[in-house]
Amino acid sequence: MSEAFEPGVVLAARDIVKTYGATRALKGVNFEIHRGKVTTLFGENGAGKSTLMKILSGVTTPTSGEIVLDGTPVTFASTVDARDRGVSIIHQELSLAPNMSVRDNIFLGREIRTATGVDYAEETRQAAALMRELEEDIDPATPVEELRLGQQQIVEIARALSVNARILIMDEPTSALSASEVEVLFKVIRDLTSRGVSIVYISHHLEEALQITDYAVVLRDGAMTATADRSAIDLEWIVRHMVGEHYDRGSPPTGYAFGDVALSVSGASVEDKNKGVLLVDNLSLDVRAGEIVCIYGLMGAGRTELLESIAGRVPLVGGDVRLLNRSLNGLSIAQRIDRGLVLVPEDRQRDGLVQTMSVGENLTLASIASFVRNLLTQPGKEKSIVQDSIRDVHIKTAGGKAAIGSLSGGNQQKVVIGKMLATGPKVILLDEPSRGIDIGAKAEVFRLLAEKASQGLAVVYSTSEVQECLSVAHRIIVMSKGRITAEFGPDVSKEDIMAASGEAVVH
Amino acid sequence: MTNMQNIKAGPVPGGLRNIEIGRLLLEGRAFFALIVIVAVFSALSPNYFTLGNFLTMASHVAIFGILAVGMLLVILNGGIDLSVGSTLGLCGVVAGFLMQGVTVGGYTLYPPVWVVAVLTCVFGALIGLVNGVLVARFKVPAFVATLGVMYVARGAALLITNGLTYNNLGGKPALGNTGFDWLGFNHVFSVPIGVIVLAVIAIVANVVLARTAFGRWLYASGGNERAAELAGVPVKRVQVSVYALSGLCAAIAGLILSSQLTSAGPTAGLSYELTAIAAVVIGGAALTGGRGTLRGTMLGAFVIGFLSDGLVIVGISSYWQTVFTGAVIVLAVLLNAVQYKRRPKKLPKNAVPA
Amino acid sequence: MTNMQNIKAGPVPGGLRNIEIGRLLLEGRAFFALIVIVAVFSALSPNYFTLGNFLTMASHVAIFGILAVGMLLVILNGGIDLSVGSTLGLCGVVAGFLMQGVTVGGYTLYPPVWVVAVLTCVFGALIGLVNGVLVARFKVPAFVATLGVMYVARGAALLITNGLTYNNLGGKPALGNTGFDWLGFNHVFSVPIGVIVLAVIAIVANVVLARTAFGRWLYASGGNERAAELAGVPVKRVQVSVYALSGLCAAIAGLILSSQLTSAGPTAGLSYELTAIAAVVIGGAALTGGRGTLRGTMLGAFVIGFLSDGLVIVGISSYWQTVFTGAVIVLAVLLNAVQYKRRPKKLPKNAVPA
Amino acid sequence: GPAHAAPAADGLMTIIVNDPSNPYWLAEGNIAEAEARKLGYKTSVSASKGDTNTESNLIDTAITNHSVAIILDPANANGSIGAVKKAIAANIPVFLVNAEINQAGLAKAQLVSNNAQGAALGATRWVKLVGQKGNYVELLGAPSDNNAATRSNGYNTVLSQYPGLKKVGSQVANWDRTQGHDKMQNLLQAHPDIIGVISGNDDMALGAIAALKEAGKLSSVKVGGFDGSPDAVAAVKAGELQYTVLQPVAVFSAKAVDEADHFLKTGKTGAASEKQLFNCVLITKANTDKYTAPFTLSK
Ligand SMILES: Nc1ncnc2c1ncn2[C@@H]1O[C@H](COP(=O)(O)OP(=O)(O)OP(=O)(O)O)[C@@H](O)[C@H]1O
Ligand SMILES: Nc1ncnc2c1ncn2[C@@H]1O[C@H](COP(=O)(O)OP(=O)(O)OP(=O)(O)O)[C@@H](O)[C@H]1O
Ligand SMILES: [Mg+2]
Ligand SMILES: [Mg+2]
Repeated sequence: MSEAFEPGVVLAARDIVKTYGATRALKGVNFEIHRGKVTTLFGENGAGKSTLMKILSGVTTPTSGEIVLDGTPVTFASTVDARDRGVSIIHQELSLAPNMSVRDNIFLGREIRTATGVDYAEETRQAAALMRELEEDIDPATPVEELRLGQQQIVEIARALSVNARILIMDEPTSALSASEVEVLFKVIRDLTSRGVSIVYISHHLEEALQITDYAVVLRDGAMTATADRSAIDLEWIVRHMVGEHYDRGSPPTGYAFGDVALSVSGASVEDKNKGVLLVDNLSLDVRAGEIVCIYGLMGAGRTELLESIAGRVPLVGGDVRLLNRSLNGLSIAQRIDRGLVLVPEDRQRDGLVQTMSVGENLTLASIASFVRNLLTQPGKEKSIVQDSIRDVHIKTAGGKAAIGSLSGGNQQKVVIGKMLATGPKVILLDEPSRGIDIGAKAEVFRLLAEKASQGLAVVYSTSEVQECLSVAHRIIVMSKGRITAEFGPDVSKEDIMAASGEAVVH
Repeated sequence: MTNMQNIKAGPVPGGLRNIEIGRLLLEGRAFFALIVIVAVFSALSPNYFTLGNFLTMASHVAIFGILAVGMLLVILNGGIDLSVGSTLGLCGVVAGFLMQGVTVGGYTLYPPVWVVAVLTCVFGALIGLVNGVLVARFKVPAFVATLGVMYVARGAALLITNGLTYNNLGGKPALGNTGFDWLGFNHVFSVPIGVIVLAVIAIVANVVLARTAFGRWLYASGGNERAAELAGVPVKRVQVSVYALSGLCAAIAGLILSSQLTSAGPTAGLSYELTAIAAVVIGGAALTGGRGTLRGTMLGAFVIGFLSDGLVIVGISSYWQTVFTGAVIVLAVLLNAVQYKRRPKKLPKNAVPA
Repeated sequence: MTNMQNIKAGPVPGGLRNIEIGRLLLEGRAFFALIVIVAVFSALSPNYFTLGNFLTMASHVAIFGILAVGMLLVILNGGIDLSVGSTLGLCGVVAGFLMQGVTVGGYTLYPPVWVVAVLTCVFGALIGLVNGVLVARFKVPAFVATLGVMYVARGAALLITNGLTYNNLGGKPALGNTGFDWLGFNHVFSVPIGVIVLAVIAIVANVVLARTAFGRWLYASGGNERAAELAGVPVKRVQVSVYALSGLCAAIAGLILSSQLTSAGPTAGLSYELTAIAAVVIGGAALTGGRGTLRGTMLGAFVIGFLSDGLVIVGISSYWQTVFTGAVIVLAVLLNAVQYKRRPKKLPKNAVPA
Repeated sequence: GPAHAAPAADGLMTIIVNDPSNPYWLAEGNIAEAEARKLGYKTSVSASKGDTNTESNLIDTAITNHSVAIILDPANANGSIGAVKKAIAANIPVFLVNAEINQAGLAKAQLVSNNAQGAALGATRWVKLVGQKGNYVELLGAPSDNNAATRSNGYNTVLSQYPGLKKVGSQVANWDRTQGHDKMQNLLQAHPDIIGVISGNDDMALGAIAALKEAGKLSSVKVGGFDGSPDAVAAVKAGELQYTVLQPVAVFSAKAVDEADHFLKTGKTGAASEKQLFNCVLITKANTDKYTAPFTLSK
């Protein structure tokens, strides 16, 4: 790293330290953004990537250190201040007002005004133009809550683009995007960089990010561990610097025979009540005890609906779900959990965790009955269950009484999984268990699943990343438009899986 | 990744047209309720369906309709304002106090009516400001902050008047402070001034909500405060403003009410906050913030006003009036709840073009 | 994505019961307020700091302390119950009605007191059930549902009695229905029965919250309803139950009150819901649900009760009492706000799934 | 100052009124307090606001404070009996003012205005002013208050003797001025041809007057009140209210304190009976100048 001002650097962070109470999120980070280039930031969950970006975009202020814009030290008083100086950010968490239209969200806080108020016509025109640029057929008047997640993320991107920033920070812009949408985004990014706009790009989809990287920077535990340009890096390099070890994606557990059919779905259909179309269309699936099945599909393939309907959260309009050869039809979620069928939901914050409760209470929430005697909970027994769980699922935490929010994303995910495992299930369904958690945590989650499967648990998980099908799954199912379009063994190639899902879309 | 599928967003909801239909459905219920109420009472009493009665009823609606406008702003912001009834009472008392003349350094000044009105409005806005600061800066939950202010304002009104009612609000021509009863007594083309004031406030509020940046900020910060803040919306200022505006509305309502009664008592407006909240909610606004329209709120206010006056006109006992009011609140919202349930949460997945 | 905000969990609902620093701080404030109140009034009046007065004040606290227990359950669930005051009044009236004898097919039956008490409790729970069903099944916002029921219940009480008050609740030895005043008049070791009932209810509620599956479910569904549901918690049943329990508490409070007064009037309990809510909130519970303890709520109830009785004992005018009550509500919660500030921002409604 | 041990003529007299945000009860409390102070007692004035539970709590506080006597305006004829019993059980004599309880032998004295007599007085005057023919309406107080029914009955007893007078509407306006105004407007819609309004108290009458003024009908519709509040007397003076019936609250609240004092010193109230009715006096334009203080008509 150069000490002196480099003409190619538009924005730089110098010795940035950020502490939150006792947590040191950033421990003296130097970071540079190059003009007209894409700088990619890699790092595990909690490495400090978002914190650094929030500082560079005026969301928070650093505890110490300085920000240098075009060679001059600056302080950003607010997001508006940063925006006025040409820094725009796409936040990791969607930050849209769901009750308002696409147009209103894009221009929120920077209204185009005329003498008589807001110039809605002009805003609508510009919003429509942005949607065209992003190749999304979204009417600017649509309320955001009516958009699917991916489209919401597109709106977020459009908003950042509409600022015409010189520096555009993208904190996980693609977590909900389909492959084609990602492609469009990359096209836009290339276009922007060619016009001299500088990009910071953060993603846990390492391979995807590699496609667009000019410079790579790796953060670990709040400190920068490596930096290099595109020519010097590959996946191996990133992973090594991120987790400090060789990354093992895992392989399907072997050395045991599958048991009987644990879960049997036949002819399942789920209807979208608003539109009267089938989200899951006459789908059948058998899973044996000890088997790990991966469901691959694109956004909107219907995986969530399939898994939720099996778990009893959304009703089936047709078909049958059987657990250990007993029908589950008409049973509530709680009854299905009792019978041994559990679901780890897709949205961990919204559906998985109770933020007001401790780690221990979250872990035991689904299995309270196991430590209730004479109507009363037995604190001693509960404590030992919590400790076992924490050990069993490898949760890094100060203890059962720690606040759930004090855990990193990966560990929060393990709490959700541990909570469901504590019920002693026969079948576990996991909806995108790896979404938004770092590569180390992913590996641990899959290792855990493999371990449990070898003890006789039937595992079904969904994913949007092909690589993750090729980790621990014995069988890979490709879903599209609510149907199974292909089924593979563990030694299939990436290309075959994607072709199967792609084929389905085209036909 | 080589195999890119071109997934396009599906059928775009029909934009404006769709929104209009949704809106009609939602507000249709309050509107429907209003029509039923008018029809039933017109059938029951020959005196109900007359221009005169509608004007009278409208002038009753005016008081809590004005409160409801302020309440709508607060509720859109995701808050609630329990203090408006007390603020109404206190502002009336303050106006009465000023009309009696203010003694400064031995001289007694009799401010003209417009000065009294302006000062009272400023005072009401200040009470609202206290609410706003408690909620926005000190993070006191709105329910609690405004509950506390409700008690304090009522106590203050009683202390100022020592429990009495200011009676002589007419002013004296010699002192140049007559005209206080204008608000409550005058008519323009036989429409009571109170109704006109309500109309003006409603129109202004509607323009603010629909056409200004402030309106957009309000909806946004009620819908997702964090997102609004990140987008550069001054959420705290918006929050403080809505409470101040609610206080202002309460002050105006207090002025009109004491003008109508030509007297200002410390217990005026007792529990009017509940009526105002009911009007807003019947009008389809969500107490969680971000959803609701001025039109709906006005419909809600008229539903309540026309119902309670109708019950009086056909001579239903006051006990049954209480029962009916409660039942209508629940029923109207129950109907809205059905609507909310059906509101699409997810876009269907047939988003892939065939 | 990770929610890496340093989220501090609130008070743990027991079970794992090591005293947390946060908890001490939080409840310390209500406790501190209580000590200040006792100290100040003891200094101002020689009659305040006496055993007799504490017992008297405790028996005053009993009524809305019992309401506050029910309210706490509802608030922990993320709801609110505005109907408790009316339910209290209606239940008292129903008890009074039953004590007058029920005429069935020409015969007048005089149910014994325990039957009256049980029937009244069942009736109160049924009113609560209506609230619960409206909220849980029909998705009517709790504020609105209970507001409507508040009006309906009050109207019903007035209709039953025709506005009058039942006063011969003593029963007649000949009819075997004496003893209604036992609840209100008797003492055990000079502790009024009302206080004992409050203590029993508080202890039972505390055990339920801290040591039963239901308590855990309640905290979980108040903290995150969707997550609780997916973890197999019967969230709807829990929701309906808390409102029913709140109604039950209101019925018990109504019984004690009418027993203390040896009369049952239809306007009893007017606006007691606000006092109960204030007690819960002063006790550190969050109106957003999931956070709060029984101990805090009891402290809150005693703060309010000891304050208002103290103000009367030292002879402060009733106007100032109103002002003080409001100020204490805001102040107590303002102090808590320091704690709230550290609470996580609510998750945006449409966060990208982690 | 600090409380002395309480021998008679020197102790705390607790005065509990209904709601001092109403001038009537405010005067009741003020006058009783002044009289008690004059006699050498310390005083504590508090308000039940019409809630029997609050009243019961205030009685408890009076007991805690070792009051020597309680002057009580009972919140409810039935509902206040328990509270009175409690005070008596604590050996504190209770003197009721303004309203009765439905049980004799508890309070040492019950001093109330003669509502029936006052209503008859008012109604008779009303007929004289309004005439014997035409439609009229009535505004009623809160039905949970016995006085509302007593006055209404008193009115009806007199007015029913005139077959030409027809009561075309009556509304409960809960003693409240705003409600009096709104209900009057409603009544006017239904019955635009009325010639008179008779009201259960002054506040409702004043509300009705505001409504009539606004409708431009005050000249053709005559209004009668009850209570003799300062506001009403001012309205009588201004010719807007025809008359009001003065409740002698100033007389009997002072008298109640005197009787309490007498009782504490001698063990007797000095009055012949427990229940003492005080006749109401009519206030018309002719005698408004004699109204020297709130609720006080000098001779
Ligand atoms: N507002 C906050 N309060 C307290 N601690 C925080 C806050 N924001 C972040 N942290 C802490 O700072 C550290 C870095 O978090 P950050 O969100 O920057 O990680 P990240 O690299 O973006 O992770 P991810 O890949 O999961 O998005 C974490 O340990 C987190 O707990
Ligand atoms: N919370 C949400 N808000 C808006 N739209 C959603 C939400 N969750 C899912 N959708 C959309 O609803 C449709 C149903 O898809 P579903 O979730 O079953 O598909 P999926 O294959 O699980 O895809 P993914 O889980 O990757 O979104 C998709 O278009 C999806 O994007
Ligand atoms: Mg991040
Ligand atoms: Mg999904």
